[in-house]
Amino acid sequence: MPSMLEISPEMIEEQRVYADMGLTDEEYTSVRSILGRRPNYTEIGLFSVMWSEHCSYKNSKPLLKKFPTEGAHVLQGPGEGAGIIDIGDEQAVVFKIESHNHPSAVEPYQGAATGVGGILRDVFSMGARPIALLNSLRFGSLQQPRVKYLFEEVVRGIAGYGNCVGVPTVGGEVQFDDAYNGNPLVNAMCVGLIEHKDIQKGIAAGVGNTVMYVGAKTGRDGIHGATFASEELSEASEEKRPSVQVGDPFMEKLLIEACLDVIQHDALVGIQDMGAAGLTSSASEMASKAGTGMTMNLDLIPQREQNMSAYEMMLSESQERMLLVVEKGREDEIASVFRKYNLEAVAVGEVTDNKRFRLEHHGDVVADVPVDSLAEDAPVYHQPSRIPDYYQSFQRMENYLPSVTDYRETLLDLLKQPTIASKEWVYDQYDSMVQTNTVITPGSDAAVLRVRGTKKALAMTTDCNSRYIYVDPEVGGKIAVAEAARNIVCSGGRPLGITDGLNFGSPENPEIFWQMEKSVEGMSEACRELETPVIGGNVSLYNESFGGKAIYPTPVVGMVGLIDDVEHITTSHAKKAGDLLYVIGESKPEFGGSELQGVLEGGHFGQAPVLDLQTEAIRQKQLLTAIRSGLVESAHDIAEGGLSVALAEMLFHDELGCEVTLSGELVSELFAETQSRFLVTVNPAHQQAFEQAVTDARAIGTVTDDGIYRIRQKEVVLEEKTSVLKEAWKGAIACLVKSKV
Amino acid sequence: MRKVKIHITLKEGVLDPQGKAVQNSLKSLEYNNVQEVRVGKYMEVLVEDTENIEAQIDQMCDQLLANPVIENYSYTIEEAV
Amino acid sequence: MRKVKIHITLKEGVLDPQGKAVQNSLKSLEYNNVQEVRVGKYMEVLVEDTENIEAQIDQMCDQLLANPVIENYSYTIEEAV
Amino acid sequence: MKFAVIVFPGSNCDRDMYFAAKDQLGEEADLVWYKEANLANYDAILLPGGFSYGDYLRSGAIASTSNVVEQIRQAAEAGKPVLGVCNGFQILLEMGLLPGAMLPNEKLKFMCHYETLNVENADTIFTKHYEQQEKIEIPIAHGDGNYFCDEETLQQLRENNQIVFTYEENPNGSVGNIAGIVNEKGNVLGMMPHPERAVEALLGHDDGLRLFQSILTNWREQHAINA
Ligand SMILES: Nc1ncnc2c1ncn2[C@@H]1O[C@H](COP(=O)(O)OP(=O)(O)O)[C@@H](O)[C@H]1O
Ligand SMILES: [Mg+2]
Repeated sequence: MPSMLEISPEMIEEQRVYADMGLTDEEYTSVRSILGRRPNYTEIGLFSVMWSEHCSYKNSKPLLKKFPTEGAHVLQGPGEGAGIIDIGDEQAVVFKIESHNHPSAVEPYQGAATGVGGILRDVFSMGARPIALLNSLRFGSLQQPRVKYLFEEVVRGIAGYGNCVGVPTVGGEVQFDDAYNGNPLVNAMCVGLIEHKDIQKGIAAGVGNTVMYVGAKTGRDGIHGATFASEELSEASEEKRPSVQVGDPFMEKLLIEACLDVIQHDALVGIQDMGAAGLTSSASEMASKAGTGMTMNLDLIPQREQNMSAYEMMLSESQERMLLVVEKGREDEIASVFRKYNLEAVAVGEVTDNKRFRLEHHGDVVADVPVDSLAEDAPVYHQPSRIPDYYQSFQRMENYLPSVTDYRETLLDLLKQPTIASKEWVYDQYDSMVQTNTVITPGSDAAVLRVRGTKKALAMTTDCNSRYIYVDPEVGGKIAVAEAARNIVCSGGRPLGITDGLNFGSPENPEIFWQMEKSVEGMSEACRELETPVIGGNVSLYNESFGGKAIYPTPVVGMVGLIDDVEHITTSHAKKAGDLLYVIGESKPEFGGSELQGVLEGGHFGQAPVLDLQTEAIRQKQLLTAIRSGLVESAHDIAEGGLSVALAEMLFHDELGCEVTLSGELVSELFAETQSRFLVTVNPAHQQAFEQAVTDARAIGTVTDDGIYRIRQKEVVLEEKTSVLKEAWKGAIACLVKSKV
Repeated sequence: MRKVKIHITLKEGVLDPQGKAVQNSLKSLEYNNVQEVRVGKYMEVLVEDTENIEAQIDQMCDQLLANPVIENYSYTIEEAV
Repeated sequence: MRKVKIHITLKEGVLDPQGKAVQNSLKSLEYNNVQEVRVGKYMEVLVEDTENIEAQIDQMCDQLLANPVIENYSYTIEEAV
Repeated sequence: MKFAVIVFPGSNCDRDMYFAAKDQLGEEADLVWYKEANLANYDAILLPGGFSYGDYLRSGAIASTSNVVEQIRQAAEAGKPVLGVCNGFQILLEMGLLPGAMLPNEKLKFMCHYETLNVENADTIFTKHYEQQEKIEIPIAHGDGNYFCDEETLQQLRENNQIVFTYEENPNGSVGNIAGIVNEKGNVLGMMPHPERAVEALLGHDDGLRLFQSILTNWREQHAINA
């Protein structure tokens, strides 16, 4: 990277140096007119990262406005490190999801690990103790050696970081599809718990107050990470590899404890993590939010490497760093809190009243720009959108009906699909129990953690079936939210709100922008109907691999729900023989985007299943009421693979059997992915009460203890030992990972 | 038979949390003259001799043993005893 | 200033799961002439020169860097550049 | 009875251990930061799991050279119960209070799930409340839990009944299926599985609670004798 001294403002303009940093000619001109002069190298660097998509949301802002963000219990909506929702008793839950797709594509272990580190800092910088991690992953086909490598290393990286910091990783999802062959998705979610009185803000208030830097020293790592994350992957991004950061979870653990101590200190004014665009974004955002300015002396920044330039320091994305604003004169009180943990807190600057962002280095002023211009004045683009041809042709297609002859073979095939197969290979590598609050460990519909010292518990999940989003973004967007809510409800929880991770290709492609638009509209509608406001999220665009093939549009939903009493906690596995099996909702011949379509046709097309949000809401409410009244032994949503798969999954835990009789057209009954459906077991003693409580429930049979999975339509149409089905399901991923290519 | 001794080290500028932790620990044990610690890997690989052994070892390192994004490697090839 | 290069290897007879795993991966990548892999640590320690530097390094290794139950160590001391 | 839970930089099961002693066992307990430790007034020392010093170099190695270990050694010599779980076990090995060393899991993966343990010696101060050869459910969560010692040491461990817990099915490759061992004197126990994670039925199992109860019962008996 050439140093600032070598490149003059004139050269930046003449040689369009800003273009290499990701700024357009118009954007450069607008910076120039904001400053009333040509920006120098450091200054244009500041603008380039702050105006990148990753920091400014310049392409997605108009869409994010569509999300409903308010609700009676929302204490903090989008805007801070993470959103916050009240859970009563002066307590609140804090959560947020974040992507680390680009770094993970290049260096999967560190990319995934630092993704976890970053989302943790978003949560504890709010003053919350991180109590759980989840992750939402997408990979290509495990037949490919590179994909295998990415999959193994991403999981190892998530484990390496999360296990070390002592925050349990309790859930998530993994989907495999060729659409992600060149571009995996790694989204990490963190959930924290906080007392209302401890809620912090990332503000630089109080003119004259001191800006302090804590944590790891600044190195040259991750320079231009934010811009990197805002570009398409290309041969050239291979060369940007040195910018991948290395994480130090040990340092993070010390930071968590020290920051949770320091928030109790009344000399602390504001605190924010240094995430994307490092020191630049944390410092300028803190000042901008407070309506102040800031001046920093870069000579004082703790540095890991020799001769770092101002540009390098300001753009570095070294991990495990925090920025604090503290009352003037009380710096040492704060520093001593950190000293206990062998951490250094260093005064590096001051809050000013002139709304300017001013940096000194080696006695020179190396940047002096209006702070709001960095944090607030990024351009906003209203990208053109166009309905893709594929979608129009899907809409014109006749309803796709698969032909299945051997139900048993088909079920076995489905259970072995890596997207459906047991994810134990993944979650066994995660410490899911540390902090001893995890009531439901990975493997059920949602993870459940009790809130120590209360009767309450929190249910949490991540969901997004991107095949539906691809086939029909609006319906798919609704389904993603509804499915997350189903998982929460099945666990006995009332959905509180969501965080969203919008992973798409290039917004400059009108067809992709249309996918973004439609899926956000679908999600918004579902959020309104299900009363789950969006309290925060993340946008990751330009997810395109070599050759410009975009991923499936993948707007991931992270949802948290409240369980009022641990007594209501319900799992998805059937409990005992003799219990009655109910299906809530009728199946329809809906196979567009289904798992079965993928297995039979090697791709997805046609129309997505219909989702009626009112029906969804009623069924969810009724089921939750039944669960809370103690009428339900186990509950599971019907998702990929339809009823046959959901039923098998229910029986696996204790290798129970079932005796089920289905009427109607069998392929649909068994494999259709018709929405808003649940599978439930009920103790016969509660039969009547349950049937009154849940109007759309239909009895289909009973749980048995002979370990045989049996389905009849008069005659037996599908029969197999549960253990055989389980074997196929349980071993599939490990088998694919181990197999030679 | 040859014994290949491979050294894998972190590239310059790449954070080495492990080295740092060891360094701090040595400091607290009062080895005050320790200036820096970097931790890498050392492998001994026993291979049957083939033509182009160097090319093969290079390939092994690039493909599996070292992570070119953050690591460098070097090796020596000796007669195995 | 001296650069001390320390090699820490597993004792003979101690199982080396990491070495085994690397060996298996190399096999599956069809490096069929690989007979054995052992994985150890390699450290570069930069120290200011003192008297008895060897005694000091020995002590560091015994006290912290190597675990005598499972590991051996050896080192060379070079002039640091 | 008063328990000290030693907190090293990077410990992360310290609170879990504290809650087990305080809330589930119902005795006094303190979280004791390694730099500020004064262990004289405690009746038992608990070394929790986690990643002290990031598990850099070798798990437990760096912690085993910190100042507080002298006090832990003294407590052990004075006959106080010392329990090291997971990283705590690794620290005890690195300190030399227990024989052997820890290697990475055979499959090189971190693993977290319940394991069935066999109680091989129900006659220690940590296992009084178990039956000999009882099978108990306790979770593991580790990457370096592959216990190693030479033949001779293994022989000694067997002869002296120092093997307290074994795995019903060996998850990590450890010698002799060893999950936990005591010192010769019987007052220092190191184990990889986490008893403090299995003290409440709500979270799955409570087989671990009896380990803490055993320590308490023993202490009470001792006190009755002394008094
Ligand atoms: N990446 C992951 N990390 C942790 N747990 C996971 C991951 N992927 C799946 N799981 C867990 O496996 C179980 C099944 O996941 P999934 O099939 O996605 O369930 P559902 O379809 O009900 O959302 C859930 O408990 C989930 O939390
Ligand atoms: Mg589910």
